[in-house]
Amino acid sequence: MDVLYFAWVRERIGLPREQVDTQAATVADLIEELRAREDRYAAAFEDLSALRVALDQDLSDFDAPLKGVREVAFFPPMTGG
Amino acid sequence: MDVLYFAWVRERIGLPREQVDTQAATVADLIEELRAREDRYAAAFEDLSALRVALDQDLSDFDAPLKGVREVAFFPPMTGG
Amino acid sequence: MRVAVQSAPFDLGAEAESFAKGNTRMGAVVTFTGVVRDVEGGDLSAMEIEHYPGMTEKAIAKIADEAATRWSLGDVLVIHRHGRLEPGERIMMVATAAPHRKDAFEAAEYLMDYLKSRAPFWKKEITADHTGWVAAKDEDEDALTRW
Amino acid sequence: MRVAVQSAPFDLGAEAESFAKGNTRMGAVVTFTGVVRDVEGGDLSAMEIEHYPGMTEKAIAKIADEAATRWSLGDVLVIHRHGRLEPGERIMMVATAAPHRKDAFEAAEYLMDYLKSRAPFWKKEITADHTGWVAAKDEDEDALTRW
Repeated sequence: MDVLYFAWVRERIGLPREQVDTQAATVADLIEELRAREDRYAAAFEDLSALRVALDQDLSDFDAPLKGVREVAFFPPMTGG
Repeated sequence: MDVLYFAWVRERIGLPREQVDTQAATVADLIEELRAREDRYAAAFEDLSALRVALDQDLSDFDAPLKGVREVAFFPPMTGG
Repeated sequence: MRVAVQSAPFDLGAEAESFAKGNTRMGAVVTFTGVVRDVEGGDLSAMEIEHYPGMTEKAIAKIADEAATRWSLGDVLVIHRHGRLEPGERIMMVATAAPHRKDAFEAAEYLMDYLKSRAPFWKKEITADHTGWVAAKDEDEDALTRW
Repeated sequence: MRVAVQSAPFDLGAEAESFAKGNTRMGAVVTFTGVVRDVEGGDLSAMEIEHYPGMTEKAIAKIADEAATRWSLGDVLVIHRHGRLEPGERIMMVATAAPHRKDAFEAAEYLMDYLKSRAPFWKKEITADHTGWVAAKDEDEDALTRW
């Protein structure tokens, strides 16, 4: 699955996107896996209340299932306009 | 004093402005005088709820005093914008 | 602040551009443009707008001044035409510039609500077989209670 | 409806003019333009706007579609820039056309409120001695509860 990072999530992790091979059932499970990888991931996912997630380019929730999802994106609250 | 008429008030009375020599104390008194003149005035001032008045180019009320006023204007509710 | 009451058409694009250009320290610019719509049935041939020269400019300036006391505004523009207009022509525009969008939006709506019912303009509709003054709408008067 | 996500500047005057020209059967046209303001202290050298290509266009189209179901609208335009912008430059604009002013205003405010917090853009401020991501404001999230 493609995992994308934007804004300071991208900066903390140090890359804009990567391929992740995972059996995680939900977004929260995927986050646990990523956190366990390295400090930079742990730092990026430290405070979930400061994060948003999109599944296949639609805003979603941390408890959403990942089945069938091809693209997951993590980013801070949006500041457009 | 100058008395001005706009929109259908002007059309009913048949002129846009005139000089009126009056001792009327209030707008309501002036309207009574005008009404008594001719049918076209009576027609224009038939329904006061459909009329507005401005004294020296400021919106005012029918019970406002006319002392010191140089220009009185009668017109229907405004429809700008 | 600029208030223009004129019979000539105005150039919306040029006005919007120049208004925004003069307010680059403001974060938000809102414009409203009113257009002569065809009436129900589609046979409006023209609209005639009468106004009260002298009072019109004063009344608009007073409305704009009041808006400037209620909201944090950098600038206000009001252009309102009078005379004969055809369907599709632009009757008027307002523009507001403010540090924040809420002020710019609310001030523009306030200006519109007051211009509708408190600036001395009267509209007459001319169709193929009828000529009549547009009646003031209760909803326009009611809109003022919001402020 | 037109949605444009672009790094190039846009011409506010030309966009406003052409949007209004395409909607002469609508009585009301509202535009909102967002401008890069200098930060407190006045030392902003640039703003960088990151976005999520693909999702951005979809998210904006969804917001515009929702606006069209809530209000009687003739047309909607959204232009949003990304990349590097300097103070005074225009970040984005929305335009709405509707038969009546209330719909045009409310739809434009709705679009702005949702673009602020639900379209995937992130702003970074660059000053002489600091670079930092703009934090989302509670008031922007709260603004959504209005709708």
